[in-house]
Amino acid sequence: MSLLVGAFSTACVLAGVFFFVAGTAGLIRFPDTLSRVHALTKADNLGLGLIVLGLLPLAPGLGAALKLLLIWVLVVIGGATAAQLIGAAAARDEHAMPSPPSGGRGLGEGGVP
Amino acid sequence: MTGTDILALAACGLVAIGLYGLVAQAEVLRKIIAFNLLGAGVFLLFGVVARRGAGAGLAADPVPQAMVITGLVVAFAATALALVLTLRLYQITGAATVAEDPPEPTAPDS
Amino acid sequence: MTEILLGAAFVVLLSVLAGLWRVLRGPRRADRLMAAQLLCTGGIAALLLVAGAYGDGAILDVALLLALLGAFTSVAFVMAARLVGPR
Amino acid sequence: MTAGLLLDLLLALAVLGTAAWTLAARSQFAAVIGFVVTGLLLTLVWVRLGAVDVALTEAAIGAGATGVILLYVVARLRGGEAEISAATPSRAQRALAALLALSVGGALAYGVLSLPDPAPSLAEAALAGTAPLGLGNPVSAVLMAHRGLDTLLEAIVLVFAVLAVWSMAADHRWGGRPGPVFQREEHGPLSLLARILPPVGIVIGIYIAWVGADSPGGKFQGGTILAAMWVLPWIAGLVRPPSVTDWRLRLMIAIGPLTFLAVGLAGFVVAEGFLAYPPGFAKPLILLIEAAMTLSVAAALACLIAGPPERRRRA
Repeated sequence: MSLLVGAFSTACVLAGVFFFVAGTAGLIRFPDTLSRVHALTKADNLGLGLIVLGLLPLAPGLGAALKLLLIWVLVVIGGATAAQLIGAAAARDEHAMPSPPSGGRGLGEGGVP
Repeated sequence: MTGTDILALAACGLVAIGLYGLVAQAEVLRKIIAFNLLGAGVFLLFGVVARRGAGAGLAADPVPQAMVITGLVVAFAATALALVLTLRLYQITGAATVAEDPPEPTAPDS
Repeated sequence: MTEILLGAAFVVLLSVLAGLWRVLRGPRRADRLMAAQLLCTGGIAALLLVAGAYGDGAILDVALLLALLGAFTSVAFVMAARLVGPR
Repeated sequence: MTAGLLLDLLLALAVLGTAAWTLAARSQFAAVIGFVVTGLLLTLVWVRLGAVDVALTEAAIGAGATGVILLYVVARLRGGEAEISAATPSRAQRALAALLALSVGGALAYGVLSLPDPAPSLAEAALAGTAPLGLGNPVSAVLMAHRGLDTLLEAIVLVFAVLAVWSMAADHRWGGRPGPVFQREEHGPLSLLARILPPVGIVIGIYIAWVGADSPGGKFQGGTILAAMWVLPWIAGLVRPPSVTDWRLRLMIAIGPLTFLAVGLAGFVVAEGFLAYPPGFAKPLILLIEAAMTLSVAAALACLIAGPPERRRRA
């Protein structure tokens, strides 16, 4: 592996890691559910994309490289669908019960009424 | 202390947590979850033993690993059966626990 | 390179676990549904980094399976949550 | 290997933390989420233990499929608060349970840490016994030859589990289609996913089952993916699951164990005994069993996820 490729990989992977950390920071600091969904999907998909980009030059063959790309595409598709559904569920919950309590009771508790 | 030792301790902790949940929780569904955690700990112990028994050019002993795969599938089948029994118990008696002295049976709402 | 990749996997996992703590606390069910999603993406990233560190292509298959079933499981969870009803 | 050691430590703490959280969760819904998260972390632990085959199985069955069936039961249970608190053990009983759990865990820890080093290993014996089969993956070789009887019985267990789950249906519901009815949303994101994911997923499922001969993978992992890709359109409301009296479904569930059993019995005639493969034909026979078993695992798991037959709920 040439020095240049190594530097490129390292830079991409580190940038990807940075986005994961940034996504977590958003997740912890954002006040409401919908913006947390937003922070989660944006940062994680971008972070994973950068990590995949960084690992591509290290892939042993074309098959492995295609597999890496397929993994990223699947995560983006699955993540987008799930985020959409979770967001819709959150919005519906909000509609059903306008003032969410901050404690343990209410919307958060699913199983036992 | 190697990484495998650390994971071995985690496996023992998982068995302890699962056992406690199995004994100390009332709801059948939570008992099933705890039992699965206990099982995961036991499987992990198999994995640690397999890792220790690395030999013949392999990263780990394949025999315990194959047994864990068998065990995971059987555990899933057993869990599915247990869950259906739980659901049926609830549909018939309205009970979510297997306490000795069940309260007045209430009709399930659906 | 191995150490860098394993270290990166460590940081990703640490960050995901920190997020997990936030998400599992709730208070809404939607927050908790995000937990599986979050750990799935983070776990895939960690697996890819470990696979790169050891040059083991088989670990990529685990990541592939996780990506596929992660999408399925998240969706199945949201639909089950709908069956529970808005609470 | 400092980074690797740190990773192991983090994983161990995370697994224990999420497992404890699973028990402490206030709602059953949250407990199931905690369980699935623990399962996902365990997948990473299995990779760290050099057991990629097991990691695939844990991710597919241990976390994914188990989590889904747990959640669909939670969605229908409404436990009474009073009944549960009446049945919960007292503080003293729980302390005793904690003591029991701690002593069992401590004894196990002592036992596992004082194992001889290097540990006794069956790796060489297993490799020697399975080398003539021509399978590159030692775990698959052990599953199909060294411990073939276990695998056959496990395949039969799955069929019995499906029978047991189906027989839980009330009599008047027999013959219906399993599982709850989901609303179909023609233009929603779920319909889109349920249309584009299965073609890709089916290819990946067959791929994982196929590479099982030479690298981690196999019938159970691949079969679970196929089952998930079958269940996804049910959840999206695009198709209904087949009725439990459908002979094609029954054939699919039984074909794998039947093929396995037939090859096993043929061993009496053409080889040394039950489940012995005739020399030279081992690999084609194993591939035949694997193919039939993948189909059966997929059908059986899909039926276990769907549950007992139910009539369409009258609105």
